[in-house]
Amino acid sequence: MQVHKYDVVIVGAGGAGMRAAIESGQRAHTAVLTKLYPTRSHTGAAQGGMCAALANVEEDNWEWHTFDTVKGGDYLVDQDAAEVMAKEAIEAVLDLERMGLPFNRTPEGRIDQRRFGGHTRDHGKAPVRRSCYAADRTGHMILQTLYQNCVKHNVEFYNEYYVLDLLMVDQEVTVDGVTRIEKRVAGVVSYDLASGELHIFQAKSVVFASGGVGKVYKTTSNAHTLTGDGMGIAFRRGIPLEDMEFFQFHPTGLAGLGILLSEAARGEGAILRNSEGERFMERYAPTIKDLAPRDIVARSMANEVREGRGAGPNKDYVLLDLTHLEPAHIDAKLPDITEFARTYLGVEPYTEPVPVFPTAHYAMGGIPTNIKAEVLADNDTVVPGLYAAGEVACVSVHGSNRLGTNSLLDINVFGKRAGIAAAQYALTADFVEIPENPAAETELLLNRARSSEGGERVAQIRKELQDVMDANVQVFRTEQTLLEALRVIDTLEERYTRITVQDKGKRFNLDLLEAVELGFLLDMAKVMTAAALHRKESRGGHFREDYPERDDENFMTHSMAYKDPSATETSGVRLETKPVIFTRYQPMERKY
Amino acid sequence: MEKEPASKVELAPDVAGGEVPTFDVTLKVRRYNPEVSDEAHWDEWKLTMYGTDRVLDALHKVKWEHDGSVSFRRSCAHGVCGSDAMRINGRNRLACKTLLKDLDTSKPILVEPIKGLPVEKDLIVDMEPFFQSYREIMPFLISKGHEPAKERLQSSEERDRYDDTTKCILCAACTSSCPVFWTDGQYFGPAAIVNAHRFIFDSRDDAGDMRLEILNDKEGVWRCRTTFNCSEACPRGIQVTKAISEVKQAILTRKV
Amino acid sequence: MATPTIDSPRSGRVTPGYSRTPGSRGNFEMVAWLFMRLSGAILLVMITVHLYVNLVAGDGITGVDFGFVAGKWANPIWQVWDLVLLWLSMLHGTNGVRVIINDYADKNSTRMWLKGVLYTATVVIVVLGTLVIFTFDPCPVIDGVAHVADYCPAP
Amino acid sequence: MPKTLTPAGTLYRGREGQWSWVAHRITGVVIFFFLLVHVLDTSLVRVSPEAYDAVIASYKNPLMGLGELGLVAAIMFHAFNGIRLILVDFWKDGPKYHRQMLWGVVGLWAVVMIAFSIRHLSHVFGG
Repeated sequence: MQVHKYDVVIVGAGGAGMRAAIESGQRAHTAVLTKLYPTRSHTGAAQGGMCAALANVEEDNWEWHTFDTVKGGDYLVDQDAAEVMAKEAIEAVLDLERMGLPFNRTPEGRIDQRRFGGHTRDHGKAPVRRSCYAADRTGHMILQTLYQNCVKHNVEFYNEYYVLDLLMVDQEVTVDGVTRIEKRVAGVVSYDLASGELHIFQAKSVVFASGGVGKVYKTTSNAHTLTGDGMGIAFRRGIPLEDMEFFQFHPTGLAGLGILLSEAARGEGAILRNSEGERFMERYAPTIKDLAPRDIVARSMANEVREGRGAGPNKDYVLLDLTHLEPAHIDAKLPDITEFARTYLGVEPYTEPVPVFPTAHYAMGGIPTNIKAEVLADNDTVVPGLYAAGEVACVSVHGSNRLGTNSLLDINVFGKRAGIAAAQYALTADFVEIPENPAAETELLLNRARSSEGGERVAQIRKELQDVMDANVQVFRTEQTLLEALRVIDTLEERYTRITVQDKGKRFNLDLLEAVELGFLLDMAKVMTAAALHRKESRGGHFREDYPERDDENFMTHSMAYKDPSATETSGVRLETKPVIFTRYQPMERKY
Repeated sequence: MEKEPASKVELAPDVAGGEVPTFDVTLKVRRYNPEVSDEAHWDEWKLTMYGTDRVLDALHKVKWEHDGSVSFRRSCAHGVCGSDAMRINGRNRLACKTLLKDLDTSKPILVEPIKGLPVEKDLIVDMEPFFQSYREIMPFLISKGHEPAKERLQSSEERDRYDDTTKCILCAACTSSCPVFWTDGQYFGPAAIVNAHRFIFDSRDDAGDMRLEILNDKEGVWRCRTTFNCSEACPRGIQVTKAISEVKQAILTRKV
Repeated sequence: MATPTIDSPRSGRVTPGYSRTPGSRGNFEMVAWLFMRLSGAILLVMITVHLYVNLVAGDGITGVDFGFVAGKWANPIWQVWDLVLLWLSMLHGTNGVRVIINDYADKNSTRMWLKGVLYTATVVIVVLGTLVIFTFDPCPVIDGVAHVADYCPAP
Repeated sequence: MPKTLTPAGTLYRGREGQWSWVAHRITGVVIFFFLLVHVLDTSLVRVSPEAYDAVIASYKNPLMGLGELGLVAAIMFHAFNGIRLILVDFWKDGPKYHRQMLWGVVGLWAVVMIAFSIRHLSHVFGG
């Protein structure tokens, strides 16, 4: 087993990880560990754009952006974080432009901007052009540009190194004569997929930027590799997970497949219709109609289908209509997504509406951090040297519902912050001694998976998990469906102990990898369901049919899910709360 | 351009598709695992697949229901991450963008690793040489002078000049379709040239000359024999051969 | 700790067969590439004429003999024509084969060998051909017997 | 050090571009080797008219006649396809129309070869 020593280790090489690496790599000895090649990360699938109040095409300012973010998140947003993000958005976009990102341009040669769901001028008066974009491949361009700059700065990548454990030790710290136990980061344990060997990375700072957990659902826009590994590792190591009940369903996934059609389509003028040809969003959000935030649109679509106005042979989807747009305009602004419709459904978007249905898209929750991207071990204790950014983290800029484009913004703003903070910390701190037998638990985990001969198939358990999550923890939830989901997850977890991994080799054992990933998926499904059960109200992406109203009195708080085997009623997940940070906006009714 | 669409329209009765049929296919996969044997061999499965299924779905079906040791890379599954370039019926494709119904399902579907890179296991090849070439052409914006306080200006026409080559997802389908690369791994290959093109023709970049110098190497653009395999293999529809031609012209006009 | 049984395929190193041998030879490849296109275009015209005169016009292939060749080379224009044709086609062909060797010969030593043979052959053929064209006597006197033809001066 | 560890598998199924390149390469090599021989036999004019005539006479049989036909076919394909390659490299729309140009090359080649065959074979077989 090899031991590597770095000042900073970054786990994950998507947008947040590479943005952090660019900063950290220039300041400290940095390694980036990724279970894929960096350019395979799912940031590359993001389409629509990245909002910043550049005011290049019309009047705008970051304060309005903050308001939209807070309101979009149904007031569960930590407003200090939202202010940071909206303010630093401008510099983040300019940073990317300077790094070479090929944004679309205005006639004057400035960065062009377009409309996006939930982004408005002057506190909700009308849609505003705020999203900076590069056709409908903004995420692709961001990922490529960040990778290019990592190459420029000679960032050290360990490609296809799957991080399986976080090494933490308890240390006694004495501050002002008071001695207390503090969790400290020592490094990570990773598994080299190519050789099947374990590698220990000792590091002063560790940045988690490992992305989301969309694969708990069947219909999802997420990559096969988004299995909540980072969240799972932190959770197993006693770090709480914040706001995991809030999962975003993107309104326009290709029906049946979940492949994303960007909100930019609606930003450019596409509209949703039901089987009767009706533009139904006029009923649900009279002011901004199809450009309402995602939770509202997704719920409206699901409602149309529930009430029998779905299209298609099984009446199980609605239609995204672009036929009134000029084909040349579509080609210029939305080339990729129209190709998806053609390739995968054989539908010609110039002349036919495209079948769409909400698809699991984004985890608003994750590892709790403060605005410095420092990970919190509880409501306010920082874990020195541990950072998180991107979808894996929850600074809470998204609250209960993320606005479109704010994720690309999140990774850039907080990725940068995490990279700088991690490097600065590493420059002043000492290495923490690696515990004895650092890989013992990981070896146990792998050996158990490899040697178990119970005959259960990983793929079968995963499929059943995804089915139960789609059926019970989707757009609409009730206590009954959530309890049912927990019950099924418990049985799946029991079956998971009896899996058989067919591939017994060391080299590129992706069969084993999928088994390990399933373990994280099961954990995360449990946390998401338990947190949803705990929140007896409807807010943002979380809609409880048995509690359809927002309940600020009891639930204007973040949820914090801890691993606790004694909490048997909720499958070993204990739920606590954390106050929301308010600065300038008081909760109001959320209407569009 | 911005006309308000109608609140209600008449939809054609057959709008947006009908039932999707299922069908049977035979999938033959080129297997190789140096832990087991130095010899490669073919494995074959008969599968019942759904109308919208892609080759990747067939591979998953094999891995998840028949033989878990079948190894291949994949991630996004809709053609934007570039993980699953492989040779399907003799041509480089992305498994996630190749619909089974578009192939001849009366014959077995052959799936092999891409050519010219060392095979590690089954469909997984060593991508390091590929990324090495990419890194060598300095794939990043180099701009002399002061960083501007705001964005650099660039007209839409200037941006269009290199738009095509910004689409590259580094899947290696082009490079590993090139007959020159198969026999001479030192050739920079189409993907590296495409990414150089992306910067050479970016009006904001000042290091075009350096990149042209790199590609003027004996393993550079002059090895291109315009077989168009790369253009046909590109899952993003990049006109690769055209891009390489433009780089050749740029080197020529600068030197001659 | 377990010792690795198989070399780690990716330890940041690139399989040696792929690492580029340094040392670019200036613009040589570019000039060679340009030459192929220029000479190719010229050769197209020259060879077509060559083939037409030798194989199509007059009696075609049946008409070719010593007299035919000598008759052509009695004219300095044809001498120069064939000389240029010889040089261009040999260089065009040699460069083509050089490229093919570069493409297919894996080992450096094989490459060197093949190219050595190629270049030797080229030099020999070009020198030989050039000498023949310039020292050619259309009316040779061999062993005291003069060759007689209508293009020869009366003995 | 071998570059690939495994056998190459099936042949790559390229399209017109790949196969025209293969043909271009093969015809090029064939022409080059003929050229070497051609210079050598022509050099015999320097030895003696009889030597040259003897060798040339040995070429004048139907088999060699067909060989000459093949040679001309190779030369004409290589030449026309070469023009196509030049256009691909130097004409802005060359890469776009490379396939159409290949059909043009094949068509032109066929016309020339038919005309030449009639003439040449009548020489070879007509005596």
